[in-house]
Amino acid sequence: MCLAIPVRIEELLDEQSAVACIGGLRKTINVALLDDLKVGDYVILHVGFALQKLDETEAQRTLALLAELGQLAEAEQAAQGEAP
Amino acid sequence: MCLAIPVRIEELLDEQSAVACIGGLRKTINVALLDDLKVGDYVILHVGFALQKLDETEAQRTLALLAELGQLAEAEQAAQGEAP
Amino acid sequence: MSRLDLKNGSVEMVHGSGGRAMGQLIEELFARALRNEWLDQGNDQAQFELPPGRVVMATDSHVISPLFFPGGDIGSLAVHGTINDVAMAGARPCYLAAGFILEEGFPLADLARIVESMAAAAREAGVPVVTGDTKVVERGKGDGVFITTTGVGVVPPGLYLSGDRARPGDRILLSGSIGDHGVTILSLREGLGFEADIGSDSQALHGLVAAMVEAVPQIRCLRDPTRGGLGNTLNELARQSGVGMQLVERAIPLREPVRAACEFLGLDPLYVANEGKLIAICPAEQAERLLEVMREHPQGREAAIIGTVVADERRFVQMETLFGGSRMVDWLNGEQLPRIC
Amino acid sequence: MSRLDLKNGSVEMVHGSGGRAMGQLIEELFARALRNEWLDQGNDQAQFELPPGRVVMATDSHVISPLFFPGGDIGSLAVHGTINDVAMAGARPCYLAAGFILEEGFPLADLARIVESMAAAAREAGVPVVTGDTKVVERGKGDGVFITTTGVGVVPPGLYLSGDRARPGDRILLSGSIGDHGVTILSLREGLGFEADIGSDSQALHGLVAAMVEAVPQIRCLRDPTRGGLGNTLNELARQSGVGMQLVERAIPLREPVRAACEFLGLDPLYVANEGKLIAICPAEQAERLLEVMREHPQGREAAIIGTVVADERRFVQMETLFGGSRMVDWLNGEQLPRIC
Amino acid sequence: MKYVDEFRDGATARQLAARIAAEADPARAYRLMEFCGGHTHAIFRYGIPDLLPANVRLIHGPGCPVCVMPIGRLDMAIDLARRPELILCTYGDMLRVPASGRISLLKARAEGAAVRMLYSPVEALKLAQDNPSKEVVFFAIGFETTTPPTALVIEQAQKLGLTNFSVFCNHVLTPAAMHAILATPEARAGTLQLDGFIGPAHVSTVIGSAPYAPFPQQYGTPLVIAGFEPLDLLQALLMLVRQLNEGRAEVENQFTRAVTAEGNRKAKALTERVFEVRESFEWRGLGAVPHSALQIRAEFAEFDAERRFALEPRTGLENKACECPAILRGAKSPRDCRLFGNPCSPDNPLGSCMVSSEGACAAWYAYGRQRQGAVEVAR
Amino acid sequence: MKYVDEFRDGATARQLAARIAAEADPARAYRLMEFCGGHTHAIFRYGIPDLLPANVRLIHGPGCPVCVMPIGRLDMAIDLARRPELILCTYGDMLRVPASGRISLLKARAEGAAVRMLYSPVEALKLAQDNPSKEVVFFAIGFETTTPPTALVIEQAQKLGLTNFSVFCNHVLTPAAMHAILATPEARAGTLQLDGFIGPAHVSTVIGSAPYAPFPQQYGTPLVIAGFEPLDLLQALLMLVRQLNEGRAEVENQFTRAVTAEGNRKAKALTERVFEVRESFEWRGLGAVPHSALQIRAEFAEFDAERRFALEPRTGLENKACECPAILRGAKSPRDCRLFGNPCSPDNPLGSCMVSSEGACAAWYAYGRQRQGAVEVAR
Ligand code: SF4
Ligand code: SF4
Ligand SMILES: [Mg+2]
Ligand SMILES: [Mg+2]
Ligand SMILES: [Mg+2]
Ligand SMILES: [Mg+2]
Ligand SMILES: [Mg+2]
Ligand SMILES: [Mg+2]
Ligand SMILES: [Mg+2]
Ligand SMILES: [Mg+2]
Ligand SMILES: [Mg+2]
Ligand SMILES: [Mg+2]
Repeated sequence: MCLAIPVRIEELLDEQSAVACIGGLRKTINVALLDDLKVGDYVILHVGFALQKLDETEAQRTLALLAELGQLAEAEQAAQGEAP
Repeated sequence: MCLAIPVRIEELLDEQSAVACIGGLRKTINVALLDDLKVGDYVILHVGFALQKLDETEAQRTLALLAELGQLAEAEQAAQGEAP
Repeated sequence: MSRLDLKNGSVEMVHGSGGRAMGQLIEELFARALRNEWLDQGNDQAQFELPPGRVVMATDSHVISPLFFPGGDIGSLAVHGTINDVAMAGARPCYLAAGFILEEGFPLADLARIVESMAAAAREAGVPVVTGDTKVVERGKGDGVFITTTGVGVVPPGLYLSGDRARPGDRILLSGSIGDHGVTILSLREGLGFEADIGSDSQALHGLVAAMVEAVPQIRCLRDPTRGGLGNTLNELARQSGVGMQLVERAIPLREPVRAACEFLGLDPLYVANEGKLIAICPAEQAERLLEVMREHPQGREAAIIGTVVADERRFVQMETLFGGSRMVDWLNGEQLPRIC
Repeated sequence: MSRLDLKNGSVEMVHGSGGRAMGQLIEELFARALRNEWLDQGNDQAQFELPPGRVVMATDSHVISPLFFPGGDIGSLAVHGTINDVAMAGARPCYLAAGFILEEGFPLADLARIVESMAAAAREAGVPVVTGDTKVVERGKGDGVFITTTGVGVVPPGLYLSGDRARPGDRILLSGSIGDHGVTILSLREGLGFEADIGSDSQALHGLVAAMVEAVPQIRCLRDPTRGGLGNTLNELARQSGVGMQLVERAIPLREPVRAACEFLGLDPLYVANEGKLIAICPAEQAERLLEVMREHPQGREAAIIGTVVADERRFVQMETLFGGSRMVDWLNGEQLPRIC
Repeated sequence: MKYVDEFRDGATARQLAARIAAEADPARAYRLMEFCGGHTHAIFRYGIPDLLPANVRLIHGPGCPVCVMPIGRLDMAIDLARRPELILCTYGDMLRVPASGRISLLKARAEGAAVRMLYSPVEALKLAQDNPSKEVVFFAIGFETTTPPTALVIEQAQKLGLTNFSVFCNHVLTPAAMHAILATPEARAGTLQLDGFIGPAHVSTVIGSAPYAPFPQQYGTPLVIAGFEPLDLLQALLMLVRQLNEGRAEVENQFTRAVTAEGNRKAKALTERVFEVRESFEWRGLGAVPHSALQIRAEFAEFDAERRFALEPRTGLENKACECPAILRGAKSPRDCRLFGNPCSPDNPLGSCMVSSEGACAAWYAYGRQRQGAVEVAR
Repeated sequence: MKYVDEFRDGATARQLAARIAAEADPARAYRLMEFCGGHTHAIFRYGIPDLLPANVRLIHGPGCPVCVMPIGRLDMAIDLARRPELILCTYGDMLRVPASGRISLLKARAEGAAVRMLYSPVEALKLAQDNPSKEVVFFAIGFETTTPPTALVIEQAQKLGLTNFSVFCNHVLTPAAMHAILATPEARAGTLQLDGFIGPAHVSTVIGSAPYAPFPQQYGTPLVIAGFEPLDLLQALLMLVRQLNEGRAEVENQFTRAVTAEGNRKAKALTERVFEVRESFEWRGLGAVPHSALQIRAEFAEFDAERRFALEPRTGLENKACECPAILRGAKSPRDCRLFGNPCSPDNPLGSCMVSSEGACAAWYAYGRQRQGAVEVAR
């Protein structure tokens, strides 16, 4: 449930609103539910509202982990490939 | 002013309404403004209301007079035609 | 998916969205009624061979309220109207295209009735509807159904009819009584509501036209006096040809109930719409022959010579009235609205 | 009578009543913009000669809101849409007819802008609007303006394209990116309102088609994936031809903002409308040659081979996803509505 | 059509015309005003002027409810129509009449105002019942003929307990206008000479012939009530010529088949119950005319749109070059207007006289233009 | 698209899948429920089942607000929409859902009801301002993600002093539904075996990870909060497999880039100000679930459509053959429904699970049909 998408804050308009951008698309969104936003932040957008900031460091960490798991799997497959 | 047309009462529906006929056309009209209507009467119809009964005798008298005036004129023209 | 509910269902936005529901509407309602080899192909266009000759194309969008009326409905009207516009070039109408604009909520049963009536009219006329299109608009952005039909036909070699060919001395013929369609529609208007033994004259005239152009290929022009009626259509022809016209009111067929309705609503029958009548203009020498041919045809039984083309730089259409006077038959000005004074 | 007030005036019922005011609207607005020898004649139909070959006829009713959008308006769209349907038979579109249904109160300035845009599109395409019709409906019974266009064209001898001719092994080509038109229109919807560097792809494709059929007369079928988008149109072709299809998502051109808009609204770009793209199916041997010809043409620069026709009694359209899985590309079910979950 | 066709016979008409020509004294002029637009329409429709000798001239009067409606009243109606949640309904005749800024009810409708055309005022009641959340206002116009139906509808609305229905009353009175005609500056200065009146047909079916008695008495002007068919008109003209020849000034009734001395008592009583005479009412052309119109009685105040919506009187902006006012007073002819024909035409009416087919300008345009000066109309 | 495309890489996905296959114990079954419809949608969109070993099975949960809406509530919304002078607005998702008698909001609209689609609830405020003479009701649906925007809009309506705006509140709560799942007859009888939960992505951005703590504690069921992209899902599955292999039952968070322990405090506070927990709320499939939904607080009573229009609860008529309830409990698969595919399809949905693209039936229909039995889904 809850179709939502990460968008980048391009411009803060006022307390309530900001311009967000995704894939070359610009849209004014409601940011009343988040504090301390700044341009360049990524937020999760749902029904026109920013619900949560995206944490860049955590994202990188997840991606790194995924890559690592992937390599691990690859290595294993390679090993198996050799085995039989 | 006051586009109105003579129509024939075909059927009395109630105190207020009757079916009128003209030139093969039937229409329910309001007859609340006239008393003692009967089928076969002709009335003057304006904005859906019967405003006055037509007096057959008077109509015939007018037509007779018109015919008479016409003949008179004709006779005169004939006389003039002979004159010159 | 379940079958279209042709009894209680109604048009929904999804029927116009290009997906499966639209396909179903087209298949179970449109194609089923209009069925022919071109529609069966299921392409977005029809392909066919035409006999040799000049090609004629005409289009009309049909918007009418009410959709059903004595003498027809928007479906048959949409077929007749366009066939007639094609035929007025002296052409044989060959194929029709139809575009439907449906309003959300319109009963499918009514739509089916309209499409079947269209199919029957097309069959009777021998002019198939070979391609079409359906759109759905939100409730309140349409009026039940609008139908735009386009026809193509072919003019037999050697014929050339056009509204600019009337010449002084030519005779003006009319194929039958005027005002039937318009008065029928008015009679259904809420509040006006009268009953009369009248119906729309909606009919396809290409059979009559074929007989006419065969017998009298010298015909200058044909036109169907639809919107604007006889009066306005004659003004169009007078202007196109740069001539005047002199009509004889006595000669113009007019049914008694139509005349009565016009008296009673303050309308001039000369400007009331027709959907199955034509005006023909031909040289004086051929007029009697043409009249004879028209009267022999079921769609021209009441045909009459109603006037003469005259030289007049002002391009006035005038008429000798029943009463014996002379009046202008001007362009229709404004709308003809029922009036009280 | 005074001139039409093209600046502040609006459409009134009288403009459809068949009288002088209608004549004036046609003359000062429609005929002036669309001007050509056929319209100048002022008849209710157009007459013309067609080159030899099979005749093609297609019709589309255009209803769109908003009427003006980046990349076009209802006027240019009405020209492109029908030209494309004619062209998809491999034909050269020759003439157009146009039926207008105007809503009372519609600004004449907007109407003039639309008709001029139509004229420009027709001029650019070299396909004149030779006959037309105008109706006016009461306020609240229309939506500004609806335009139904009908086109006739001629298929060069020796060509026969139809949606039922796809055969297993054939290649499926697409002339460019998908979803631009539909997403552009959505972006203008009140409340949704996003800005993006996108516009409708509305364009006439007959030039591209001419190049294609000349180079590869073996083309089986062409179709423009309009309403219902690529996904639904391929299902139509699969059903008509009794085949399955296997697509490769990676090969389907999709602009980034269109993809983003679809993600954000929960739409599938495969079902979003296009107005200037075509699908071509041709034997595998000619696919590369056809691709080359398409890419050489300005309207086919981004053309791609997006899949293969396969034998499948179920007539499934399937797709290898970007992610590497396989998915059904079903008929469009229901309407594509923006969603939140 | 019985009682219609018999009175349209062209041959008899020509005979009657010959009679008029024979009896009219070539040495004098007969300047006869048909008060009623219905007569104006018939005069042109049947080409009556062609049939008359040059010294029998017809002057068109103000008896067209559309033509005499002052622009301010129409502006008020358009303002009403433009209120959201309000439906204004009226007869087709009023829809095309240009008000201030050339806006008509039709144009207002095109711009979004809810305006409906009625054939009969009873439709207005139904409209109110069908639209309970809207205010429905009937824009009532017309002379004594049209008034009783409006009265009946107001009474019915009260009986039905309708709470969303009212009438914007513009009903006017014939005799008051005839008095005003005879008291215009032109009439008093003698530049408008009026030798006789053709009295209204259908108005008289309701009010009877009695109310015309003052005219011959006060002004020495004979009056003949005439039906609207061409033979009725010609006979009435002959009757006027004879009165004038014989030096009589009487009320005579040619339309005896439908007009009695008393008129329709029931209709008059109904009108009396619902309406009362206004102190004064503005007429186009005639200005403020005392006791010349009706307003809704206090007992029916809730059905009076003027009170219900606290309407303020408006002074409309007339097109200065439009000669309607002088034409309605009988002081000018349409051809005296430099706008006649171009740009003012029934298609693009600049004044009310070009809108109603009873208006002198429209009648002249539709039926008289072809004669281009051959017909001597008015003055 | 940043934060999207990186998490959709097919090659990495296949590597992850291989990892899961390698680590999953062939001797045991891993029955894992994705609570959230967003996950269901992603699972089918990316063909995740194809990538998993046979003993790692996905069970679709009730986390789709459209699917769990009981027919009675939708009937109430349709009744509202049918009131004249009332405009009902809601998200596109709800429009096609069949209520009693197979009427949907779209069908009601086709029949004349005023129904508008919104993308954002702020549009509802504008609609109310633009239609002062109409009542505007926002038919609010959704889990904790969608609730704060509704709360904000209600606060704003109060600030703006709107008198024609209200909300028909159907917001529901995730943790309560998860408790209910673990307490269904099937779960208690052991016919529904549930070895782990994939926790919602976007709900958790608002409520945080803390509220899930009771599940491992009370039921011994591990839970991993996962993002909605396919790599997120696969990673979460691997994390669950590992917990189960290791005999752990914990709340873990795969979606750390957007979910914290606390969630969005501001959004939660706002929700708290405007809403309060209902005693009980009916869920499709789960029946009456205590403390599982929100209602508008008394301070905002005038904006509560249930009070404003004194709505009576309705008991909707379910299609008896539709297996949505059992599917929503995780007890059945779409293919167990004899209506699946024919006549029930996304084009002609007979149950809510076929409408929302998050519904198990729709997801299975759109993406899974081609496999015709090749994919083992659920049970
Ligand atoms: S012609 Fe037109 S402008 Fe002149 S008086 Fe008549 S209505 Fe007025
Ligand atoms: S297939 Fe349709 S009827 Fe069956 S459970 Fe799913 S939604 Fe219900
Ligand atoms: Mg036409
Ligand atoms: Mg036509
Ligand atoms: Mg025609
Ligand atoms: Mg089409
Ligand atoms: Mg088409
Ligand atoms: Mg098309
Ligand atoms: Mg097409
Ligand atoms: Mg036409
Ligand atoms: Mg209004
Ligand atoms: Mg409603």
